[in-house]
Amino acid sequence: MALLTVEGLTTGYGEMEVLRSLTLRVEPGRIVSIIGPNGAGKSTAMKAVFGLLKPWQGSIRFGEREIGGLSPDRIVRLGMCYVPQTDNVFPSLTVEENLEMGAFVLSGSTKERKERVFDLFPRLAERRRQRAGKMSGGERQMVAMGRALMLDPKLLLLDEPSAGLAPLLVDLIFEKVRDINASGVAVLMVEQNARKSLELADHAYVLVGGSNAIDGAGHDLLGDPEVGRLYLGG
Amino acid sequence: MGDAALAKSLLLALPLAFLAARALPARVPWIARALLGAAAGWAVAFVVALVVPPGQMAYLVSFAIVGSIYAVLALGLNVQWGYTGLFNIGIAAFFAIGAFTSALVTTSMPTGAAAAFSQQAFGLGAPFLAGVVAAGVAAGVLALLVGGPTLRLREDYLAIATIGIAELVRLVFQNERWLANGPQPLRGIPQPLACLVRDPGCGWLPPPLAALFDPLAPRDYPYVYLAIATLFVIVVYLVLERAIRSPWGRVLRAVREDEAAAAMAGKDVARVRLQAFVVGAVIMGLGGALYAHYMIAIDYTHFDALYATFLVWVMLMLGGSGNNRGAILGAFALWGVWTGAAFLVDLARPVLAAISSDLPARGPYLRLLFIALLMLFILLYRPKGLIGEERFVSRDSQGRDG
Amino acid sequence: MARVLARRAGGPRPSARLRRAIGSRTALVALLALVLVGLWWLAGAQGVTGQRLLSLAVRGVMLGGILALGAIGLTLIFGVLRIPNFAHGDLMTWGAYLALFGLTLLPAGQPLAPFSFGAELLLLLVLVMPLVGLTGYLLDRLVFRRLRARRAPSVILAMAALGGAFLLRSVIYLGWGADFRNFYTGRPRPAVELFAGIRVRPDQLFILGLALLLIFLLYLLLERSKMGKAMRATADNADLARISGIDTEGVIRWTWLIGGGLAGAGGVMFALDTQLRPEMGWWLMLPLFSSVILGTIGNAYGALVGALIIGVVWQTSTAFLNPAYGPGVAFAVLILVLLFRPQGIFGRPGGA
Amino acid sequence: MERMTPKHVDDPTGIPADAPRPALLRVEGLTKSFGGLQAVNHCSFDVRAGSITALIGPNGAGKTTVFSLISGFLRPDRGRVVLDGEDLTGLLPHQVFRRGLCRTFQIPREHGSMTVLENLMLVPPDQLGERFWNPLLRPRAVRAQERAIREKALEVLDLLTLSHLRDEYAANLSGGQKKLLELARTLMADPRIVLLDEPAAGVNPSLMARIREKIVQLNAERGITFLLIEHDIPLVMGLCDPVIVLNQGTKLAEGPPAIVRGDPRVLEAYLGGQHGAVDG
Repeated sequence: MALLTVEGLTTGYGEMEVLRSLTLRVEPGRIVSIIGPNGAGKSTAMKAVFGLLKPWQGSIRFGEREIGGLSPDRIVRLGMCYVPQTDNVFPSLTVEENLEMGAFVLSGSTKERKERVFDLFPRLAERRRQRAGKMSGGERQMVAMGRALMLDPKLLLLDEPSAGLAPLLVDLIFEKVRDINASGVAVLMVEQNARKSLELADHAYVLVGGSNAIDGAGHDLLGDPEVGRLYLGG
Repeated sequence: MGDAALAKSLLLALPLAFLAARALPARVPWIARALLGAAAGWAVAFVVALVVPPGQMAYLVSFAIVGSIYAVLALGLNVQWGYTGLFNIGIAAFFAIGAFTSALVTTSMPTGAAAAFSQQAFGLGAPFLAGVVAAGVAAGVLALLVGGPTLRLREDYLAIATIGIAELVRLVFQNERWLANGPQPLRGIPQPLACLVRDPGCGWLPPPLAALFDPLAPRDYPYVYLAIATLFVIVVYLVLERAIRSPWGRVLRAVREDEAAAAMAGKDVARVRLQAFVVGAVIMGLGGALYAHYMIAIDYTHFDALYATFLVWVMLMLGGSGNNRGAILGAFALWGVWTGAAFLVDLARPVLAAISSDLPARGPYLRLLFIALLMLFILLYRPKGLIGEERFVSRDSQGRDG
Repeated sequence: MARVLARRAGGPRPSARLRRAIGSRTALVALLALVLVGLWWLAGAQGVTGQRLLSLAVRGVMLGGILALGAIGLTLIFGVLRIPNFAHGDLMTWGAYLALFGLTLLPAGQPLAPFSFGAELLLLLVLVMPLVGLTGYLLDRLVFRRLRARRAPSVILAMAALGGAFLLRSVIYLGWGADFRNFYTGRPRPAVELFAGIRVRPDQLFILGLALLLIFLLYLLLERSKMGKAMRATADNADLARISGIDTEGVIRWTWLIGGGLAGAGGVMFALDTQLRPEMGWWLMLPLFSSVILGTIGNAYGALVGALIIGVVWQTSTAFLNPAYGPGVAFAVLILVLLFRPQGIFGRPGGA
Repeated sequence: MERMTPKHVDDPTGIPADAPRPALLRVEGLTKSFGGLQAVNHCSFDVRAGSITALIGPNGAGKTTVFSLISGFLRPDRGRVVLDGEDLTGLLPHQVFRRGLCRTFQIPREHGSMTVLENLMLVPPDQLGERFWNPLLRPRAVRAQERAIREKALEVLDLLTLSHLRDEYAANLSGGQKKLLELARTLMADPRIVLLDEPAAGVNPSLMARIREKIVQLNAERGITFLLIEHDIPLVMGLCDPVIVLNQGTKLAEGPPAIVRGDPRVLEAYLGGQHGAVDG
């Protein structure tokens, strides 16, 4: 059974319709990538799934449960965490405190969970007492992912994790996404960097104008000239 | 008796005539509106002056004078907040500076025995109008000084800076004896046109007119001042209406609505805001002058945040910010509530006494409680006030050709 | 964008380098130091002894402690809830009058020598702090929460706070009248020599000690407790806090309880040092806001530093200036800060 | 309607229309960073007078930042903006506007509680009535000017087929209508160059066709130069020439649409994010 099922989702901002009957599925333990040209509605899709936008039509099911219209803090408790594209750390808190905030809904010690995140991101372990605001873009991205992992989510939503990073760091972040997935967490990500994310993804959707254009296994899409056409028209 | 009523009614007729003329439809030629308005206003005034007992009449007149002063302040605040979105909570500063400036300009230096008790920095003995002009200028200069550094910053900073300047102005007038007699009242502020009620009469008036005012006694002076105060309100209102309905007002509202878009329409946002702040402050300064010459003696306690700032805010919000008629309506309505509440507090005296023996003496503070609750109520449930902003503000932007 | 514009608008601009130099933290601190030295020089020129100046500086630190109690709460509420809380000064007054009310109920005990107050005031302090905090929270529930739900801009929140301030004051007027009051009447409060001829009242030492203790407790809370960290997180980025599952309602409640509680303690302390007047909180607001802006809005430790600076400048100025001008001196410092570095000592450039 | 006549249609140099025209807007080495993030990096390009130039590129390429730097909303760390030989660097938005450069915003910014007509009448520069005392002292002159401005606003509304909405509050317009209103406002200023930030975003296809048609018409009839950011690639390809591709805050490629589309570096930039730009 699919972990996340989105069917016929239509939504937008104010009266501006951005998504038109979007459909997607995420199976447990998989990496699913959403790519597409600018303004296709990729980030909006993420926000809608995570309850930051109310769906106008269609359904969003997480496991068995319909989550369309639930608020983000309820969705977090169901086991879905979200890493926004920008402003995704608390700059005046230390790395360790950022992680603790990710586990706010839990009571009791978070030490064990923190250690697990530090195992995944050794670089953060070295800087655990440093304020997140003083860190580089790549490190911040790791802090943000680590914070989202503190709740042991079943599904992790990543909004353009590679945005604004230098090429070497992009590779590193994608490697981390692979590691996270290997630990059993399903990942749904929106990516600007189509090529890299297709290499990584089990399955990918190409969004154009707010609806799915094509989808398929990541490697299949990688060689598909249609993808390029969708980006640059023609 | 009838003669006095005639003179009084002439003085009372001004605001009523204005209201009547305004009430007539716009397609009537203005000259006809003026004449009809004057006739109707005077007729009503005459009946009122004859019918209402003198005691109640005196009360009504003083109510209307203070209401008019508040209306001027509310109009000034409306330029700043209603049209431009500037959060000034230091109205008291501009009000006080206007009042003291006009007082200093129009009084004479105390001499002889009085000099021992009363000090002031200067006293020019200038006429009332010179005091009014000086009051406006002083308040405007103060606004430039405060607005210059703060208006370009985030909006809450202006609020803090205006609280600060109000505090500072009050402190200076409280503590600097040499300036305006410090904690003691500055006395002897002249009453304009007082000759109308005095015995020799005004020398410059043509004799038939002077004869008309002859029956007035000095205790009837408030009628004269009411005419002056309402004239102030009318002039300020007309000037502001014209300015607000012109491109100037359009720019103010554009800045209030969206700064960035106004800048991209080529408007110098910083300058526009400073202008609106200064114009509003000048009007508050005029209100101060009007207050000083009514009170005759003023001191720093008259300009505390409650009376000189908070009430004005509630008045504007009650009437409807962004609407000059709302500002005037709100001023009179709230002043009515404020004074009316005094009667209610008197009625409630036995109940208060039953609760605690101290309470009856503190009854007047119930009004403050009520006004504060009213303000929160308006903010929560009726942010537009009694009458909201008009749909078509610019004169020439209506759909129909006008 | 509007903020960017607001900051950028304004007459001819000096070169970028000069602007950065003028607006730097070092420049601001140097300027404040210059102000202080100037004050001392002025005082010296008027024949004030060094000893007296030193005494004033010590008293300034004490006053700064009281101001800090108010300023820290104000800056927390500003930072976490985005409310410029113009009712904060009146919350302080409210605390003082609640303590006064308690004193009339409790039997007057012996003063705890060398202090002028008895143990009952300490007990009342512990009771008053949560009560003032609850008052603030009640105001939030009844007023600010509805405005937040409507996404009201900060100016509207400020206006509501102003309404709240006058509401509180009217209750105080009704309950106690407009006269000056004292916690204890007729008790002598002699100053004692501390060292090197510096004279202070024992009460003032107590006040400073208490302020430091409360600030230390606050430090522990903010740095160590989960709720304290959540408060800092919410101040940093309220949206991210919400999507991380942080209980924002709890954060709001605690911010008011702590901010209001500190204000209550500050009010009691200020009243102990001087006297009670219904307007005292309103007059304190200017020094409070000056401290907050000087120390960068939202920064609790900045507010402490700001409050100490304002306290010392205020007290030192009394050497040659009418003491009544204290709030005016705070205002002058505020204007200097706004002119040169509106984001305060600890702000990032362009963060105002 | 002397003000309505285009000022820059005829090239004073007398160069034939099909010869390459000089740059109207020149951006030289523009650089801007936000707290360590290099948003715009030594970005240089020219916009020819009379052209409809597109600025495209993947998300985060710095397109909107470039707009803000040109129009004075941001101050560049380094580099220059030159309009027709005049240095605009460091001017404030209203000063840039006065030199004939208008911009629109990605998310339309209208004066919501003013009517559509008022929104337009606001724009013309040097209005007599904008000085506080003129409406009082020179009411006739102010009214005469207001009438002229009103006429002009009505014409612009007519041109952009917004006339039926003139008395509507701007806040009540649909997203697409607001986009049109933004375009209309720029026309009230008789601009030499208009910067449009995503004119097609959130606009329904039929309205988009109209916006596009108007851009072509204004360009042809009034000689207004357009520089536009757009994500709708088919629209860009059909409307604009040349197309400038931005990636990582700097110019990656420039040329006629067909050439740019065939450029492997451009496809790489879109598909491969940053990687395509390395040493590009």
